Amino acid sequence: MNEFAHLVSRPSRQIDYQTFDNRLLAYVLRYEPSFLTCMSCGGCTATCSAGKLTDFNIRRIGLMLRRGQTDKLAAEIDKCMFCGKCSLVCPRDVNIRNVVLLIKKESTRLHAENQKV
Amino acid sequence: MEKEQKHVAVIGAGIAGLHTANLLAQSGHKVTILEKEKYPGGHLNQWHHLFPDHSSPEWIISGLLDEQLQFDHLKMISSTEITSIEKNNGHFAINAGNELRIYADAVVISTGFKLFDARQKEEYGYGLFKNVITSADLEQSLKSGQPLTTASGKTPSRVAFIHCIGSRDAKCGNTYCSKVCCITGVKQALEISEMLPETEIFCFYMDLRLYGSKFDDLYLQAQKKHKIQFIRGRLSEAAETHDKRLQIKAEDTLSGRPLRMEVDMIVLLAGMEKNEAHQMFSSTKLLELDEHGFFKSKNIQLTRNETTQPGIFIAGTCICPMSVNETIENAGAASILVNRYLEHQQLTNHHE
Amino acid sequence: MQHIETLIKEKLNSDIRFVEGLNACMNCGICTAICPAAEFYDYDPRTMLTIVQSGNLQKIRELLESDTIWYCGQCMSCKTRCPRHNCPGLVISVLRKISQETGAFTQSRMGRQQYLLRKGLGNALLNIGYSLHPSFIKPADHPEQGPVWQWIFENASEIYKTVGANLDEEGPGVLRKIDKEAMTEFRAIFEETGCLELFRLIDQYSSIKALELGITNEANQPDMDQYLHFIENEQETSY
Amino acid sequence: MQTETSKNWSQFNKDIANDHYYYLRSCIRQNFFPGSEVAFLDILRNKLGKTIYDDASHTTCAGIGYHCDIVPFETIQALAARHFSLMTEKGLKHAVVSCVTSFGIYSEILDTWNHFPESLEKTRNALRKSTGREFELPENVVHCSDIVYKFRKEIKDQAKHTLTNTKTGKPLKIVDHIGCHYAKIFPERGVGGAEFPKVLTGMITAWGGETVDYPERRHCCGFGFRHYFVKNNRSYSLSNSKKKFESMEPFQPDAIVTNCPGCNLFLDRWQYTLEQIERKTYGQQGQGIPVLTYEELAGLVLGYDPWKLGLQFHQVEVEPFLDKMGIAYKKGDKYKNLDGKIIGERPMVNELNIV
Amino acid sequence: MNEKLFVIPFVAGMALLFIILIVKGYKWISSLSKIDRLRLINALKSRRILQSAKDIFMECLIHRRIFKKNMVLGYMHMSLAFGWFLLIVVGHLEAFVAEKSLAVPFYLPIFFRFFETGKEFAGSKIFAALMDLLLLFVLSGVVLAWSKRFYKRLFGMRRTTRLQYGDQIAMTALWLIFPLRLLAESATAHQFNNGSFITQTAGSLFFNSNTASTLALPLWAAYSLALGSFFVALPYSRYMHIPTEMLFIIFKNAGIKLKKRTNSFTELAIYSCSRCGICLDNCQLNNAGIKNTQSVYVLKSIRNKNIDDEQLFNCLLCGKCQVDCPVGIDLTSLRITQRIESTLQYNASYAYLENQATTKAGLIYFAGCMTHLTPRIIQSMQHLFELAGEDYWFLDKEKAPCCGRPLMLAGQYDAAAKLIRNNTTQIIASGAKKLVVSCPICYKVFKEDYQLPGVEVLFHAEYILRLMNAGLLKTAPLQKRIIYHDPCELGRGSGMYEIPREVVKNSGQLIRIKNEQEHSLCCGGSLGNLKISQAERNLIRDSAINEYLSYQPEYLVTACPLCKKTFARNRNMVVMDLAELVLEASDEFIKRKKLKGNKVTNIRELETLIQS
Repeated sequence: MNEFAHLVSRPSRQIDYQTFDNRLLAYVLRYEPSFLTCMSCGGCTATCSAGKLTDFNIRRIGLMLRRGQTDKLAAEIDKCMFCGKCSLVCPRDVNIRNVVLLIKKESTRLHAENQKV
Repeated sequence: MEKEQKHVAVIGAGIAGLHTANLLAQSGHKVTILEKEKYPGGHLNQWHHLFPDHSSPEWIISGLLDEQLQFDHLKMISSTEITSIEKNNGHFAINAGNELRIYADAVVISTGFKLFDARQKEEYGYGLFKNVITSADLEQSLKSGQPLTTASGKTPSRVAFIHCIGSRDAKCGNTYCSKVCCITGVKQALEISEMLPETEIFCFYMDLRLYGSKFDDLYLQAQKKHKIQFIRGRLSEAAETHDKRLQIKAEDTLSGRPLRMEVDMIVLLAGMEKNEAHQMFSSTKLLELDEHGFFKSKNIQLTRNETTQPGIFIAGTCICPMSVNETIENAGAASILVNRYLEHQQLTNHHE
Repeated sequence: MQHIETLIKEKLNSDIRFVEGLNACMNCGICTAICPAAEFYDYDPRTMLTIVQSGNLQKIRELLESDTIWYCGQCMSCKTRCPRHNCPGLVISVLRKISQETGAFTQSRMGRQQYLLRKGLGNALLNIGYSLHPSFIKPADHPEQGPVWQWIFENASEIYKTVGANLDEEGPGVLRKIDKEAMTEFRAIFEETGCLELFRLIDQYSSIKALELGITNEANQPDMDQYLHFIENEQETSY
Repeated sequence: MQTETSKNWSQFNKDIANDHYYYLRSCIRQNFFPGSEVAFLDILRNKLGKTIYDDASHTTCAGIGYHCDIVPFETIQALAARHFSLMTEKGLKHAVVSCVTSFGIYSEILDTWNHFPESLEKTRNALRKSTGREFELPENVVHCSDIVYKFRKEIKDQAKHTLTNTKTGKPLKIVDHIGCHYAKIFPERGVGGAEFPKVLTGMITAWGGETVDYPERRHCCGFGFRHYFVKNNRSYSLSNSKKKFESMEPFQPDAIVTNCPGCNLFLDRWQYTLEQIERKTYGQQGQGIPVLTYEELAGLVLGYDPWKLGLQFHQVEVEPFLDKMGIAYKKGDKYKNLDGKIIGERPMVNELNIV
Repeated sequence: MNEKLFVIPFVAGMALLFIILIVKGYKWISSLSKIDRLRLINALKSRRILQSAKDIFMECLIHRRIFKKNMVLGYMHMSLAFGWFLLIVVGHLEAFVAEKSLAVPFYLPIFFRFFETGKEFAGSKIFAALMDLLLLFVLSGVVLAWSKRFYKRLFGMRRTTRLQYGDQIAMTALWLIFPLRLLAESATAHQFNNGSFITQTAGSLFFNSNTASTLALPLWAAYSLALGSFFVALPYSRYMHIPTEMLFIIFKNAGIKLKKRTNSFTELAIYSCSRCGICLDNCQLNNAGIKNTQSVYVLKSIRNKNIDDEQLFNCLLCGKCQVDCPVGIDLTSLRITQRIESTLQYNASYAYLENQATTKAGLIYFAGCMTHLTPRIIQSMQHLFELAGEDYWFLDKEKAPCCGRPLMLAGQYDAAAKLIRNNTTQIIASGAKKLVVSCPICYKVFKEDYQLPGVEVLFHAEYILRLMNAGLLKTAPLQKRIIYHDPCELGRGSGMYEIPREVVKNSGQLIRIKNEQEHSLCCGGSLGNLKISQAERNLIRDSAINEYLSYQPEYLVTACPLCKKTFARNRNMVVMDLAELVLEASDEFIKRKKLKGNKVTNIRELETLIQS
């Protein structure tokens, strides 16, 4: 038995701008620059159909994307029902539905790429 | 009846003082402006561009000074600091350095604000780390026309603007909002981005208080065109790394996670504070100050420019933090109240 | 249900540390930014404070029953920076106390550990008047202490002498034995100021929890040794 | 607990009594760095000529129990009151605290009594009822390091060694770790405030060393009280110390000097643990970074024997640092008892520093 | 040297083309699913083959659909296709008659004038005249085609498709074939006098005896080369649609449909596109300056295998393009199929939908996500249900699962199936007999993709009309000029045009407009488009609004919450949903009754009043 088994360095929850993987973000911004203007008002989350049923938070997904927390993001985005209410209420006219589509597209590709490696 | 010429002393030749003085002179009053510095213009002399139109403040100062030339009865005494003011029979005796003593029927105080000393926020390392500068320092740098560089002469690849320095902070005793720093930050971020398009810019804010007309347009432009990123969270500390960059820590409150970042430069958006000059007025019990040390208005809604002492008026940022255009408006309002006061005084004297 | 929440409210408002620790939070996140626990646990002092500030007793109750309040490492770094003079760390102390007084602590893994601390640290205090004694730091439980400690542990009486300590002896000095009179006063203070009452509550709620978990002996009584073993080995689900 | 902090703490000097102290010991320092407390008293009495009363009757402040939440605030107030009562008995007014946690506890209690006089009254009653004791409030409560800081020049005047690398002639690079409860709660109670406390850096520079400011300098060692005492939580403690080591590593410090006994313990032991589980060392040439208490540092400067100071209690080998300082010591004496015999079955081998 | 060899380019090209066509045709047929193959065999055996033959004649040769769209364009296509077809047919007849045999070399009818230089045969003059006439017919088409390149407005088109490499070769060849034929025949005619009114005249105009004899063979060779080039280039150009379309019509008439995955029928549909570009002008994305994502380009990209999401998902899926498609390709389905292919790897997880409470009720109202953004529609619907005394359950009142259609529009059919399954369980469990929806997006999916035995799916217009017919809802037509805007998903999507119009007529004065019913405009808000920006949507919306404004309506009534929301953002018009209009008309009814001296304060009183 490893006597040090209980002693491991814990993973950091900190968003570290020195290390974050911005591939997904860059992809989304390339095809949907309107995402740049998000001001995290939460209007999307407030109206979200999926958000009314579960703790799905589309605003936070946008933030996860902007902060490079792509690990949990791919699974989280799967709860989206694509109804499009978010885009309709967005005060900055961010095409959120396309942001979701782009996340799905690129994270699927990245996942496949990681599988290959 | 022949109108008797009254004498008004205006203390402080910033834009509030200059504008009030001009308007009073135009109304026919004799006006003396007292300025402690060598040149008029106040803080604006150090400023490069104004928000929201990026115009240069020089034209405002020179415009106000040009206007002065048409009034023979307006006089400015610079390099003169007030030592005390006494009130006698409704008139004021103002004592300044150099044995100067001026008598006036009314006094307008337009002594402005003091820029918050960012060294007080030790955790941000201003005065300690060379790449931590204030918004005022940045403005000077922009005014110099030289490209912005880090202390070691490199083009910064990442710059962070930190909002609310010395504002909304009980730790330094200023619990109020300085109001203009948010938009200053956005304006300066835009200017840096224009100058250094490759530079990544972040703004750490608590609330973006972009209250003015066209302010939000700048915000949108900053996001859309310049890809400036806004992170909602107050900076907790800055520290110098081994390669002389700065490590900063904040919470990205919107995602509820602590955040760490290395930047090449930090710009602290220093707020506005009460001027030390205020103490002189309150210690002699001549005027009352509000809880933040600014001059107290007789009525904050109706007569913002009247103090608790009849005959002494206030204009501009000695009342509270204000933007340039608000200051000008405020100075206009002050001159109206002074006029009304002097007219009333004339009538009373006449009846007597 | 209602009763517990009213009790929580009373206890919160009567604790001066709560009054000191929470003025008005404006959600700036300066505390979380610097919080060592926020980095390594799913913990956010700002959110915790917002919940407490909301006054929503049901949510506060959930907090008392959760791991959340036990993550704080009590470094009080939050106190240094808060622009509103709040101290989330101090509020945590209050919440932890209430959690123990209401039994809510047994509802979370980290909370249940209080029984471990009460037994180990609590008994140490009552027995010797110190929080620690070299004999308590058994190398088997403390691999991180390394071989030097193993050497010290095994040869304590000799080694402490080399630096002039007074290990377990009468009179003043390092690690002296605290005399009887002092210990009597010490324990009397613990009784008088409610510490022993707190110990009793921790014991009582923990045995209820043991019963609830079916950790019992042949007589169907809670088996507290086994319970201790259970909470000692209870693993974090994920992080 | 509100403190007006609209000043530059680095310019601020706290009030430290000049003489006639009452000594309050630290649980962790006694257990793990006993030589430091012995040395502190010796320096005060024999090098600085001060009087300090070492009372057999005082107990733990129960601060660890308080921060582990099993000891109520009322209890530690009464325990503190008892210590003040003992001090009053001896006619002393200046408490000197060996432990940073205790120092934080006393500061918090005094501040509470100041802001909430009813709590002082309650404590008086509790103490009276349980022990029949009365007490007076102390005039001055400081941490032991404050005293050493105050007399750093006097110590320098008697120095046998300076903090310079005798081989290169350059100042030794020393990292200071203050301990959270020294000034984070009450910046005005720490020398130089919370952000850039001067209590240790003042000593280091006065004795010829160079201080190192690294990004995570202010970060907690990770003790966390319950996070160390409960075995399953210990990785929290480890992770925080690791964060500090990683941050200080590029600066290649010669030593870490700590203010708080707990921090000293963790910064020492976690280096060993990380070497064991991650095969990573943070010091120079694959060695650990020696971790010293400020008393030990003062003792070395004053020419005390390293093994009398208790440097053999450290897991991370201190010899490289002693060598740099040019201190002559006998390697073999490290493991010897008062009679000059090797303690234990085999001489201690420090596994960390075997390259 | 045998001068006959000049036919080689034609013969070789023709042979190559046939081989390619046979190979492709075999591939397309053989890769059909078993059922589809059976369908095809049945169709070939049954009378449906006659229908197909008729369709092929009408569409491939006459180009009926194009005629309907634009006469000149129709004529151009017809003259080229039908004219050439007749040239071949009549040319063969001529050859058969001349040779008195059916076994003539297959190149002979093509180069008849060259080979038969002096032979008199029965009706040779008539044949020559007929062939000249037909050549003139075709040439008129060629001239039009040339001019279309330079002056497209003549053909009612604002835009034509851009050409690819293969297209350019084939088109150049095609444009040269008939002028060359004219020149070659004219030269021969001048030499041998075997032409008729065109060729003979042109011969004497262009040639003297010298030039005619030296230029004849090169011109015939050039003609053969042009033909050969055209045939070789054809499979790699849009002209592939000529053979493919015939097969496509047969397949379609056999009942073969586009599937959720691409198959040979998809490919057939893609190859059948002639890139005529008619779909381009119908597309409202033009109003937003989006010029490269229209159906014709998407089909081209699919064929070239370089389709990307930016093109694929930038479409309103309004269905306007396919209304006028001369080939009748189901362009919307084709694009959705492609979207399905593009999103096949995506995951979806709606575990959170499980274990929701159901309520027993006779009728279910499902507002849908979009209606939740237009609370006045919900309010109106609830009012209507109360009026009708319905025992109803508002399924998505608090917790709102989506109907699944938006996911389908985004290509994610598997994910949509999960939502459909969840909602189906809920609906069935409630025991409801009727499901009323107020959103056409929901309506389409409930109607087409849900299996809801015993549950009647009603769009609110249908439901309202029933209430009106049953006398449960009394309205007095408002003195308002009303334009009814057909929502895409309801009109072109579900074929419901008249029912909402009936409702409008009962509630006000319906103005008929040019672009309505299947030609109706899209509001621009469509969920089908995932790429378009709001600013672009506004341009589309405004162009529709401007058209409507020219009729000076007072109300713009629609039957879709998304259309309403989209139009309402332009503040120049009062926009309302059918349900809101009906309630206003109902109030009007009450008001009028009241004016007659009766006091009505609630529905019950109104009912008594009506009964009395």
